[in-house]
Amino acid sequence: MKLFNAKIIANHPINARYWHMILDASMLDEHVAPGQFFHLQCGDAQQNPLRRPLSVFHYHQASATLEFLYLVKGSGTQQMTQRRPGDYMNLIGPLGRGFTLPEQGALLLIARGVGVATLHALAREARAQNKAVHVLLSARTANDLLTATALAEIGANVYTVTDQEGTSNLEQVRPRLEQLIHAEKIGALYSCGSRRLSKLAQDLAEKYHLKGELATEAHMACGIGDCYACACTIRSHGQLKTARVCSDGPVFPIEQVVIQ
Amino acid sequence: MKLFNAKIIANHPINARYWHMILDASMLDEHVAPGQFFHLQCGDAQQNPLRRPLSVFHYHQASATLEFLYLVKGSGTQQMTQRRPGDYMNLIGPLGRGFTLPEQGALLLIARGVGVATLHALAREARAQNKAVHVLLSARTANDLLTATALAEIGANVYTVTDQEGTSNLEQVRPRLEQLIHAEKIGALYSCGSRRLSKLAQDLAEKYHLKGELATEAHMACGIGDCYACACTIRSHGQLKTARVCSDGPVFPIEQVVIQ
Amino acid sequence: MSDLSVHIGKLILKNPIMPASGTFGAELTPLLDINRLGALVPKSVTVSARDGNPVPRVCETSGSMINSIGIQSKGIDDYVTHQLPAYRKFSPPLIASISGETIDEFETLAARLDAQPDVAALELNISCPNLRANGQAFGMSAEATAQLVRTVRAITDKTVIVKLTPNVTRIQDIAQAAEHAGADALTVANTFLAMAIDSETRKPRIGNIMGGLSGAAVKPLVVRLIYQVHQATRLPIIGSGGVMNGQDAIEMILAGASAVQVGTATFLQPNAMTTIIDDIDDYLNRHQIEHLTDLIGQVDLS
Amino acid sequence: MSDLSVHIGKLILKNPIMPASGTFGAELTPLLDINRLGALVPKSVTVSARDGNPVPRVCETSGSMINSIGIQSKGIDDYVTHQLPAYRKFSPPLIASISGETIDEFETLAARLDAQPDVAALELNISCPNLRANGQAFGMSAEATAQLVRTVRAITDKTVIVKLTPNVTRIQDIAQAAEHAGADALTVANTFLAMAIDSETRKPRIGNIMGGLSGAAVKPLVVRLIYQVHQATRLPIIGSGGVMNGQDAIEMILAGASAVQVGTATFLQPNAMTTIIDDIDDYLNRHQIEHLTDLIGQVDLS
Ligand SMILES: Cc1cc2nc3c(=O)[nH]c(=O)nc-3n(C[C@H](O)[C@H](O)[C@H](O)COP(=O)(O)OP(=O)(O)OC[C@H]3O[C@@H](n4cnc5c(N)ncnc54)[C@H](O)[C@@H]3O)c2cc1C
Ligand SMILES: Cc1cc2nc3c(=O)[nH]c(=O)nc-3n(C[C@H](O)[C@H](O)[C@H](O)COP(=O)(O)OP(=O)(O)OC[C@H]3O[C@@H](n4cnc5c(N)ncnc54)[C@H](O)[C@@H]3O)c2cc1C
Ligand SMILES: Cc1cc2nc3c(=O)[nH]c(=O)nc-3n(C[C@H](O)[C@H](O)[C@H](O)COP(=O)(O)O)c2cc1C
Ligand SMILES: Cc1cc2nc3c(=O)[nH]c(=O)nc-3n(C[C@H](O)[C@H](O)[C@H](O)COP(=O)(O)O)c2cc1C
Ligand code: FES
Ligand code: FES
Repeated sequence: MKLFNAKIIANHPINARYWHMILDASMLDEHVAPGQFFHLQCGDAQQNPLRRPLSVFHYHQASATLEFLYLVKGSGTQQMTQRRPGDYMNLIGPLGRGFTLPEQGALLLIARGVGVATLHALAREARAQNKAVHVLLSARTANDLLTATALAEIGANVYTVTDQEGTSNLEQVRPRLEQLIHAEKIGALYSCGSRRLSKLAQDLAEKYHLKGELATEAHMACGIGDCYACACTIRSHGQLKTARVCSDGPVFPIEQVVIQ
Repeated sequence: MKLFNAKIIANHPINARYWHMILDASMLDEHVAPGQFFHLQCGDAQQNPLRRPLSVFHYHQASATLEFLYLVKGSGTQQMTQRRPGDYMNLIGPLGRGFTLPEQGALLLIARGVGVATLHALAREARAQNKAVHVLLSARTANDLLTATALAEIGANVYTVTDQEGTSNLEQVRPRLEQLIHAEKIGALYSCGSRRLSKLAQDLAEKYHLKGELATEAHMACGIGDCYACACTIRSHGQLKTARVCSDGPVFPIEQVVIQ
Repeated sequence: MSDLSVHIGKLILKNPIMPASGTFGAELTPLLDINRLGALVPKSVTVSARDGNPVPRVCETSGSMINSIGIQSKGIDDYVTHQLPAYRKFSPPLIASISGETIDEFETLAARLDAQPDVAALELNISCPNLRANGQAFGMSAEATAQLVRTVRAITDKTVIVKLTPNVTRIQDIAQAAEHAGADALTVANTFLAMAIDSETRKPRIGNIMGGLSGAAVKPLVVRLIYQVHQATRLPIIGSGGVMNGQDAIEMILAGASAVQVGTATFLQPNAMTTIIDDIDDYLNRHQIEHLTDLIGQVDLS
Repeated sequence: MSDLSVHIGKLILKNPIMPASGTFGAELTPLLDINRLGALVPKSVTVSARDGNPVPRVCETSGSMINSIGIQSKGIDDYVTHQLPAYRKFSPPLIASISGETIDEFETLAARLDAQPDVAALELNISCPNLRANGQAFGMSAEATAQLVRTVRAITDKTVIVKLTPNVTRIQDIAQAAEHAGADALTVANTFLAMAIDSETRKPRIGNIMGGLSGAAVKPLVVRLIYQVHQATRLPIIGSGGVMNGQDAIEMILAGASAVQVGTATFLQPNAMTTIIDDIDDYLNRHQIEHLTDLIGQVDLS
């Protein structure tokens, strides 16, 4: 974990709602795991006292580049879009606990919306280790199906469903996933970006006795475990207890997450 | 008086502390008198809820350009320096009461520091009407003697004094001004930018029975006469009363101003 | 076009947006379509002429400003003969803000203005932090508030609005005191007592040392106060403090305000109020809400 | 190098900058040189373990934030066995912030911590707006404050600092009650009770509906409170609320603070506190002031 400035190499929209930022991360001297995040200063210090957490979309150690894929939502991410190549972003990270790969078997990633930003790094890592990766991408519209091409290019099998086509409801998604689990030797399930899909992943992991992990979100202040802003409830050894998304998570074993 | 956006034509430093901004004022359809001011939105709406008043440095109706000369002082003027040609400034104006020229005789302008920004427009107007103009410019250093050359170019007689050279103290300035009053058929005195020099101008106007006007300053909120933030005390018909710098001033007859 | 009208006591306002006293005047005419406002609220008037406080009277703080005008007023005679007539050309109802140092002064002002047909309602400024030492005000005591409101109530049938101070431990108690004493509505709230010091000169940045804080920074405090008052009384509430845009106004209405005053925002954008009215109209259309009144107090606590 | 040291009760701090409780922890070690701080103030501890309030527990407002953590604490046993030891490796004195729902709980906590050599002083958090309904707190009543402080005073000779709430009509009364009951110093102040509503979802932006406002926006209110308390008592004051840079800290010291806490600024810049210490040092050098103590309360009212 480190506090540092990173020069912006690129920052551009990939569609109406999502942007992609590439930073020069040569200041970084630590391993960055998929599922970890950085805490970014997006705006003016006085106006925006809180940083914004963003998952690592891609970290390429050789070229020392760090990438984020972000949804333009409120004042923080809006201000990120104003930053130009050559400007600096102030970051803290890498933070939190990332994903772990299955010992064996293929990975089944279930992502909705910008949730794919988080799972993308995992897909890359798994492919780099030559593991089979299957990704179910869900989104509102075909336009919001992010990075499907990039995932296919690295050799992941991508399945897309959208609200627009009427293919994203649980009744259709569930059998599709079960079919994949049966046919593709799935060793672990991962999900991010949708409560509904996370719940489904949890059910399936339990039903098929699969390893699974969920990436969770919470509003954060410190991002490093000091303030308890990011509390969530987890189930551990049959007991409910409070954990911090920023430092105990954001990735938790799928059976521990209490989905409200 | 009007609320409008004006495109920035130029905005650059003229020395370490002062900047010059030129705006496209083609939106303006009113006469702008020397001594009047505009109320500018310098910064972000939420961060800087107050506008900043700046005197007209120069308004050129034919080319529809409006110029300001400004001292970089705090957050508002600092943010003005960030604006680039092509950006827009949001202005209210022209506001307040400006200077009036003497029926006859020459003008003696006594300015210190950025006070010359206000008197400059008056010098131009007087020269355009072919009146003789004498300007005593006082400043901390030779570098801060603003627009001396420009004033000379339009045919004003410029006399400079600085703290650095030790020529700006009242003991030296007073006889110089008295000598000018005697020698140059001065019809009116004008001052801006220094309490000390304004007091001196007031003394001289009284002593030599000259017309005189002072440009005053006050912290403002509305700028248009509604809020009474900019109160000052004036002496009128032997009585002290409260006036608003923004709408009753900022230029007052020299005998009316109560200099604290 | 949704129905933006709201009730404040006996008044029906065509929309909920009105100026905050002290930040508005007929001088805005060239910059703002005054006839579009829900109501007009001129600067507080006092019985006798007052000069106001030493300068500087305003300073800027982070996302806010401090003012200590100290009620500069030409007195009630001038108000009746010169100021009221200047507003006659506008159609929105006029709410006269009155301010005094004693209950007798409030009584005198209320009696004078009760007789003025141009005055639709009275707003009792019992909360100005700039009149007495250390920001003390009537509105800090439930008893003083009750006594003052009872006195004014006995004198006028016009709508009486009490402008509360936020600088109290329990605003609910003051609100209830005003309600029981006969107030028709409450303005929540006046400015917050504040102070700023220039670290270079070491001088207070306001001539009067302390002043009242207004602007965006105070909004979360005012939303809380509105919510608390709405829970404690049945009176219509006029929110005041930090409204810069339509979203802010909606936020106050959801918390329990029936109408909203705009002050500091007008200094930055003289036409802020009409922009806010447009924003509210857009919001209602977008959310398919026919009557603004359906939103009042409708914060979703589920 | 000027002398930045200040006294708070029996403590001598090498400089006036310390964290605000709830915004600091040993997790900052990689990002901040903790040994440079004047003191350490961990999160408030309670007698028993508490889970804290529903999420979202923080939201951002204009130049400020609202929090409603609700004192998430593992209880005093865990504090003594796990948390205090984690700070042992740092040199600055540790001020333990304690919080309770009854005076008995404060008594229990004070007794436990009085026995801990690692604890240099106690800060009594009698002002948390996130524990009881509607932001009620002990610190809103002078009597309750006096009783609580007397109880703790009877138990410990360690420096007792009372953290006041800003949500009162007259903070001077509470400050004097704490002083007479034996407090050694006052922290001015805790967060301001606040609320924000998302106009799109209509839901409160804090799970617990209301929370405490902190950050730049509250500074003008806190400077005023410090000034008022400084005039009303002789106790050293620790300013808290909205300090983002060295200038802000100097402003509070001029108003009457002997030391200054930094909270929200640390979330944005984890090393804000050391930057502020450097800023203060620069300021003293630039103004040729040898001892920081020469600035305390030196606002120029001439
Ligand atoms: C561990 C983690 C990883 C994330 N990774 C990504 C990512 O890779 N790409 C991406 O687009 N988004 C990601 N998010 C969500 C992202 O943090 C929010 O969309 C962002 O903070 C919104 O800020 P804003 O100012 O644009 O929106 P606003 O709604 O104006 O934000 C206001 C406040 O709410 C907080 N907030 C709002 N939405 C969220 C949210 N979903 N999660 C946490 N805090 C929120 C903000 O941080 C801020 O404090 C991640 C969140 C977490 C917790
Ligand atoms: C009628 C009038 C004409 C002026 N003309 C010029 C000009 O042509 N060129 C120029 O450089 N300056 C001029 N000034 C002064 C100029 O307005 C201030 O320097 C400027 O407002 C400072 O803003 P800031 O944010 O940089 O400084 P800050 O000190 O950060 O400002 C904080 C607040 O104090 C107010 N303030 C600070 N100094 C002054 C001041 N001297 N007068 C009024 N308000 C002040 C600001 O408007 C703002 O509200 C004029 C002032 C007045 C009243
Ligand atoms: C410059 C100024 C003058 C004010 N004068 C008065 C006044 O005379 N009477 C009054 O009741 N409130 C007065 N107020 C308070 C406002 O009416 C309003 O309640 C407050 O500013 C909060 O709203 P805002 O944040 O929208 O400005 C004044 C406020 C400002 C900024
Ligand atoms: C997230 C958060 C948690 C807090 N927790 C506590 C606490 O446990 N005990 C306490 O006395 N104050 C607590 N506070 C208040 C701070 O200590 C401090 O008084 C306040 O935030 C004002 O300072 P600031 O503006 O520098 O943040 C908390 C504040 C925040 C923002
Ligand atoms: S955000 Fe502070 S503990 Fe997680
Ligand atoms: S600034 Fe409002 S009256 Fe002059």
